[in-house]
Amino acid sequence: MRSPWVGFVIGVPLILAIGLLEAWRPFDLSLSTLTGGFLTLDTMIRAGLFTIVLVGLNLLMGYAGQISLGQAAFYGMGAFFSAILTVRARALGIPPGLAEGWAWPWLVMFSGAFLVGLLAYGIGRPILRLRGHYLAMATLGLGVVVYILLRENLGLPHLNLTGGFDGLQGIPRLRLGSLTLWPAWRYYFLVWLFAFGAIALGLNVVRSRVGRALRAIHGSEMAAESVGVEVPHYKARIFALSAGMAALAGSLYAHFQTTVIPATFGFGPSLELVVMSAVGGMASIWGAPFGALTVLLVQEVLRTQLRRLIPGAQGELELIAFGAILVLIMLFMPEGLTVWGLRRLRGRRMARGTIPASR
Amino acid sequence: MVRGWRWGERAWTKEGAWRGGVALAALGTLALLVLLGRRHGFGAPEYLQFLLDGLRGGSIYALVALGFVLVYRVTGVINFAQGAFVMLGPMLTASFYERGWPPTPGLRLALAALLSIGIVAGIGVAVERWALYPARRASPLTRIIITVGVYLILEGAALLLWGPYAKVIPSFTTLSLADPTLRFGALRIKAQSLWIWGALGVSLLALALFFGRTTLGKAMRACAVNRLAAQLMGIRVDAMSTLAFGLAAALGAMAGIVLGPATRPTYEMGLELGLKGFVAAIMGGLVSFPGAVLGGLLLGALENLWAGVTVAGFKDLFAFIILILVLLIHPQGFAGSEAEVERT
Amino acid sequence: APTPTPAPPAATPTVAPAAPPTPTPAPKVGSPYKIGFIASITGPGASLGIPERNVAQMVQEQLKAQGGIVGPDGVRHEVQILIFDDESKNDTAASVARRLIEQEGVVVLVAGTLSGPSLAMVPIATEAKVPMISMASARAIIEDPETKKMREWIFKPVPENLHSAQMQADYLKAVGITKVCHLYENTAYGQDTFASAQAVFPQAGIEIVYGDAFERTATEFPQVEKVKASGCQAVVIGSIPPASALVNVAVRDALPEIRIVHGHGSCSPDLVKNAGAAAEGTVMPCGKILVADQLPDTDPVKQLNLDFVKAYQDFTKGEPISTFAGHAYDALQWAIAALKTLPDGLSLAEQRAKVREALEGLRNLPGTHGIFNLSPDDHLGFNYTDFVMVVVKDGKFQILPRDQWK
Amino acid sequence: MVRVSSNGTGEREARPLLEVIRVSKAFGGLMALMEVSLRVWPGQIKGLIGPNGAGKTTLFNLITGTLRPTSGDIRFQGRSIVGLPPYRIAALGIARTFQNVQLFPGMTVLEHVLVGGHRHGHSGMLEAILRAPRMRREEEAARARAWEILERVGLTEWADHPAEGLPLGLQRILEIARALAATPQLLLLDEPGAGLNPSEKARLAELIRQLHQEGITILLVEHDMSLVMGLAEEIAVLDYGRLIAEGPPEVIQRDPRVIAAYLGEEELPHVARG
Amino acid sequence: MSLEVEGLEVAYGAVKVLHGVSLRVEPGEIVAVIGANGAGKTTLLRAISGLLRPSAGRIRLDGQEITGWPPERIVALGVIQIPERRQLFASMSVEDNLRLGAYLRLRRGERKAVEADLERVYALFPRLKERRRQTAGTLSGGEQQMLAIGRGLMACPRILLLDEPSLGLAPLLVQELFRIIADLRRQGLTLLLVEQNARQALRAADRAYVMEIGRIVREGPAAALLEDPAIQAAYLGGASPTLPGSHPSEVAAYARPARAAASGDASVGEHGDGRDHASR
Ligand SMILES: Nc1ncnc2c1ncn2[C@@H]1O[C@H](COP(=O)(O)OP(=O)(O)OP(=O)(O)O)[C@@H](O)[C@H]1O
Ligand SMILES: Nc1ncnc2c1ncn2[C@@H]1O[C@H](COP(=O)(O)OP(=O)(O)OP(=O)(O)O)[C@@H](O)[C@H]1O
Ligand SMILES: [Mg+2]
Ligand SMILES: [Mg+2]
Repeated sequence: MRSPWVGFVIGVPLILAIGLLEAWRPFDLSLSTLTGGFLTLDTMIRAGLFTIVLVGLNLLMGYAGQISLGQAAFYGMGAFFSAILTVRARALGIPPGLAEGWAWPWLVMFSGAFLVGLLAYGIGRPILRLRGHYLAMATLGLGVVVYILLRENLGLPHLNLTGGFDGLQGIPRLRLGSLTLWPAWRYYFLVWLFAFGAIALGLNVVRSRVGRALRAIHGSEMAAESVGVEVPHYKARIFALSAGMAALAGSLYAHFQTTVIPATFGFGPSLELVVMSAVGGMASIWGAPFGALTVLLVQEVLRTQLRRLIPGAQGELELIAFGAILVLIMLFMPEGLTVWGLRRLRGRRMARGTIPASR
Repeated sequence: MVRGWRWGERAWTKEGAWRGGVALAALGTLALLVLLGRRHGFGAPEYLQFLLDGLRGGSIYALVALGFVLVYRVTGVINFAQGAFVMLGPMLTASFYERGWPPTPGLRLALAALLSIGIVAGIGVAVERWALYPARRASPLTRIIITVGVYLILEGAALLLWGPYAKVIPSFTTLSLADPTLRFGALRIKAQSLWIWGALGVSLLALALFFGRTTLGKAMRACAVNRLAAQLMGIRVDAMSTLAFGLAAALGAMAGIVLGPATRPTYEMGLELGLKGFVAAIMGGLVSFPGAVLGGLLLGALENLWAGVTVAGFKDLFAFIILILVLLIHPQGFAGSEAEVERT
Repeated sequence: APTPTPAPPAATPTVAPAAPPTPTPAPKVGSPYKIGFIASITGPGASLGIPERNVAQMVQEQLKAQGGIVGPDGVRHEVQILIFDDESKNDTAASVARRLIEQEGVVVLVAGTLSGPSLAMVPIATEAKVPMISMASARAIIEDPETKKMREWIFKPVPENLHSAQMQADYLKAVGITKVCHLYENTAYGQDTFASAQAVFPQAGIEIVYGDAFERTATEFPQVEKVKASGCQAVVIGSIPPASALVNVAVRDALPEIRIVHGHGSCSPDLVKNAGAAAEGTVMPCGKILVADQLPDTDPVKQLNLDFVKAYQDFTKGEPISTFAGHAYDALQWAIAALKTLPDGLSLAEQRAKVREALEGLRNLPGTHGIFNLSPDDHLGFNYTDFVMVVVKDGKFQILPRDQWK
Repeated sequence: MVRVSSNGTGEREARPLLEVIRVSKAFGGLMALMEVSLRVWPGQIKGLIGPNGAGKTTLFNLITGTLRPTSGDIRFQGRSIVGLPPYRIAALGIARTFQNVQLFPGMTVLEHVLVGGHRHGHSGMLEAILRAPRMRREEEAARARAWEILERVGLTEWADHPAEGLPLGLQRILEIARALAATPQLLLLDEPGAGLNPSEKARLAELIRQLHQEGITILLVEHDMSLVMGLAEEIAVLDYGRLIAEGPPEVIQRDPRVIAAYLGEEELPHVARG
Repeated sequence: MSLEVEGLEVAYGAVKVLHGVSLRVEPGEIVAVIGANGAGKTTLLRAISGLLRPSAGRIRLDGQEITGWPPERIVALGVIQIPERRQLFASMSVEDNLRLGAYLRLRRGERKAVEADLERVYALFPRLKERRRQTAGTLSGGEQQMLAIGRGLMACPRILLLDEPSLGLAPLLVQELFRIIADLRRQGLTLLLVEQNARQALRAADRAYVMEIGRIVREGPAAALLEDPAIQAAYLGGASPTLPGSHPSEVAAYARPARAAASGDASVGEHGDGRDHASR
């Protein structure tokens, strides 16, 4: 990858164009009419949110080689942190002057990301001593634990902070001064601003001393340590970074959806994140947006188009078809879309991105 | 010797203290369990009852875990589709049974079960041939994601075929919906539990003997440990992997079928059971059959104890905290003696 | 009050599928109306969502057979029901709802099998000013839990646990029970049954001496020991089959004599199918649809229910009827009733606003679960006495009239 | 009672760079090392030989912190390093190569060397994220150094090549390059000559000699006698976890115990000291 | 048993590594293949064992063509390879490793004979007997090499392909190894020996081939090659500045063409999947 920044040259204008189209709707055209109903702005916003999570996840899994099956938990922590501190601000005794100002949700969002990162660092130190499947299992457990805590009101039913199964509703839209970041196209710009920020950040990390150290850890912890790479620190730090990014995306999600419900952050969603990451290409930062978009798009297309092919087809067949497409993608592009695509583009086989089993 | 001792001390302050602390936490939790139970005035009979019930639930986790271990040992893949095999077994059995032929219920149930196990084994073989064999060169994670896709396909197919409603399998003992309860003083044991324990015992014994004692079993293990070397020994690696999937699928179906009368199978039962089975397998070190069984039983028993003495809503929370503790004390699972070793 | 349908009593406006197309002389044809229908066809909500989906398909066929609906100005409109699956996921629900509102231009949403996805769609419908009729039961769907005000755009024809708890309380009081245990499944539904019982029972002098949850997928029920230890006289179960059946069996097993009361979630033949003999003698408040054939002929919803059940079973080739099918049917009937009040030529936004108004104005509308009376302060309009208490006898549900409670 | 022979090397003024003091290591019931004491002096090339399974690699693992001794002490520059994590020990200036080559799959040759120089960088996560000027400066310097090292070991042409595609011999050279990038004071080489043909071994010997001249202290495990005997100033012999002999090559070669346990009666290679 | 390779071409992905290699091994003969790092020796052995599928050329065993056969069939004929880098079953015990070496024999029911051979291997390498229950992956490097050799012997080969068997062995054991090789040959075994320790290999062998960049460049009686000054200079340690391999950068340059893009499929052969029998 000579210059991964090429992606921005193509990506940024494209995203801008879509946003402007939605903002102005010239001749009543919209993204969805132009794409024959395949792609909606809603999907684009979700893709942006997932991109932020996936950049972190790719750094953690694709580069540092530490598998996380509980990433949705951090996403959920961010979302609930924002939700609780905005919806329940009064009950928590935050002065209304502060809580009702436009800056408050932003403050909550950033401090949430920071705190979640900090927490992840603390959890990461012991947990990241585990390797391979054991680590996967521990992170899965972590995810389930967080999900249950959210669902069960953090074990403090009388406070009813998280709203239990039903979650919290009525999260305010974000504002910048007097400008409300809504309708959707405004929020879309915000989300993709963050998404590109995350990508840039990810690319910076990857192409740095830190990024190299991470890949070395992936390849051989023993060899990495033997030249002075502080393996535990790096593992915990990248875990914290990815958790912080997930939390940030979670906050953005909360203000987008305006309701948060624990079920959105359980094991299934964590697994779905890993699937997106693998589909996009774990060992590449640009795999993040591609993975998110592809998976969301496949689902959307199935949802809207399958019934045209097979009359009366609904949920059940969508599930089967999605499973089949997932299997096919992994069979034909085992290293994910990005790596596969780059190979095609360059017309020759390039170095394998994935790391073969060490035996 | 002073130096040696000094070092020993340092070892204690680091690794030892860590492990000791974690072990202490585990003991504390156990004490807490007993303490909380006292609040309800529970005595030995209640605890015993929790334990017995828990061992039944745990046996199911253990049976599912055996399927995970089987596939992992031979192919190095964590097979998320295992849950689907567990679901398909009882769903198929119930629908064959509903057909009403042959009229003798006992024979009908046995035939239905056998047929279902056979079909599911066939599905397992097909899955390996069509979805995993072509990806044999891909990274383990890629293959794991393929099994996730397979799970979705199988679940979707079950939903399409049978709808969302629960099925019913009659108790093996009475061949009716009512499963007799054996009473020993205040203790109650469901007759179906005996079937479940029997199935678990037989499977464990068969697998442990097969993999521990027979050449073929060792050869199957060798495939996952070093594929290239296995080929050089003349082992038909691909056939072994197919065989493993077939066996694991049959095992999963069998687990689901003996569980059937104790629960009400639905198309989505695979997810939860798969997850718990996976946890049990990991607790046991992922390559050890006895370990997986121990993991399953422990998980089931503790989980049930916890649910018995405290708020049940936190049951899974407890299960997963136990899991994380086990992993932290014993990073390779508590039976992971045969775990992968790497050396300079 | 704009009573929706003209002539023959409102009871059977759109049911009879075989009814010949109305012989109105060549009415004008207006633009089609779209109803967005979102149910949990896959995922944990599937056992509720699939019957709902079936109803939507059935109603769509009926509407087609009738050639759509006729507005107050005599203009005929085709009605399209766009059916989508939310996979029992909140995000999918929200995304599909947005798509239906923005891309498909639906006039009204009939959306949400489970409370989670319903709640996720609430802000979207509200912001877009689209009336939405949910098929889930949580109070929070129509009422803002913070302000206790009705949500302007959201409706639901689904009785709440509060209602069934009132019925249960009546029953328990009548049979002289003062101490109960409450076991509920650990889902939004189950937790709500418990919260409702906690709110209602004490007022009737009934104490909940022990209450705890169990997992929907559990096979062992250690809670039973605590039931035994607590000394309660009856066990109230807040769950849905098959889980409710399994708990029923476990309780019966440990306590052969104790009285078992289910919530309305168990009102399905699945309870009997899954619990077998253990279900005998259990009682529960149910919607009338379950026992329509036993209702007295004077009951205003009897005929509607009988017709619906027959149509449903014809359509699905014999699927057992479930209360969830009834909810979907009611929700769609509300939507259709409201659509029928629209004059031709309105903009989409006007249509949506008008439908909302019409929904708030629905009075004395018979539905599968009773007679609904909506108002700006009540977007459900259900009276708990429209529930009937039923008892399982010889594997069948039987109405248990108040005078036979003992 | 530290028993370190300094036969033929005369009195030493400086303190030893590395001091292994009565170190034992048990694997379960098996004693892989028993009360082994060893000193490596600054600027020395010290050979460590012994039959297979004698405990040479184990000793390396103990020194670098990959394993912890069961008892005994290990001092580097007078300071005990037992119990330190491997990366801390590496930071003190001990680098190593591995008997079974340990590469980072998917990374190029140049990147391997850059990772080797990791400890000379100081920019952290935040600077990486922000691409701070300091990081960029560091990066440039690191690259320059890496190229220098590649040049020295003759791997420049392979710089952009994935390391796992290299033949075994070059992989071993690459491991040395990676270790060099950490600018160690003490370099532990575990059978660097294995899998090299004789002419490649000659080049290896040349490289090791150069490093020695630059003042790097080297502890060398090797089964190729012509290589060790030609390079080492002093040789220690392990057998079954015990130190059985220590001294200059000429002495070791004639030591009957060493011959019986290790060398055999094969004609001894001609030793050319350079 | 005789082995005949004719015009063999093998590629990793798009990169050809063997360019028409031909060689013969007569029954009861020891043939050595020597050559610089990366010449393609390992690739050749892998192709013979069926681990890699050649793109052209033939392999014949006792006149029977086996090109393109799956490895298990080739192994069943008695063609046993002791692979480079040992390739042990790292997480299994020493004894299990040895028994797996005799997998096909055990499947055939030769239990008694296998037990006897096990004892024979233990007699050859007493160290292995000491460590019979130890996990193979925790053995020392040399012990692992002994195990790899022992495992190969357990298969009761008819033709043995050895890929750098002396790697990591102590001098005493290297002598022992070559004694064993001579013994085996005396028992009528056919051997194809790839070695970096060219001097020893040439001494043990009857004939030898010299490989460079995927081609056979010399062949002849081993004794003659041993005396050849050019060979001596290049492969036996008498470094001379005019020959390839004498200076770091030259060796690199020398090996380069074969590899310039070879990395494409670097992981393929490593894991034994280079071959493609996806014919079903
Ligand atoms: N983790 C372990 N468990 C059990 N035994 C071990 C372990 N690691 C090493 N050993 C044993 O300790 C002994 C010393 O091994 P070591 O690797 O240090 O030998 P070595 O001198 O490097 O031999 P070689 O020259 O063959 O590489 C060996 O017999 C080995 O089998
Ligand atoms: N798995 C692989 N993928 C791609 N190229 C490979 C692979 N294995 C080997 N090569 C390349 O093929 C060529 C021949 O390699 P081979 O291993 O056969 O050489 P060799 O003669 O055995 O060398 P050595 O003496 O180092 O063992 C080399 O250029 C090597 O880089
Ligand atoms: Mg060693
Ligand atoms: Mg080789």
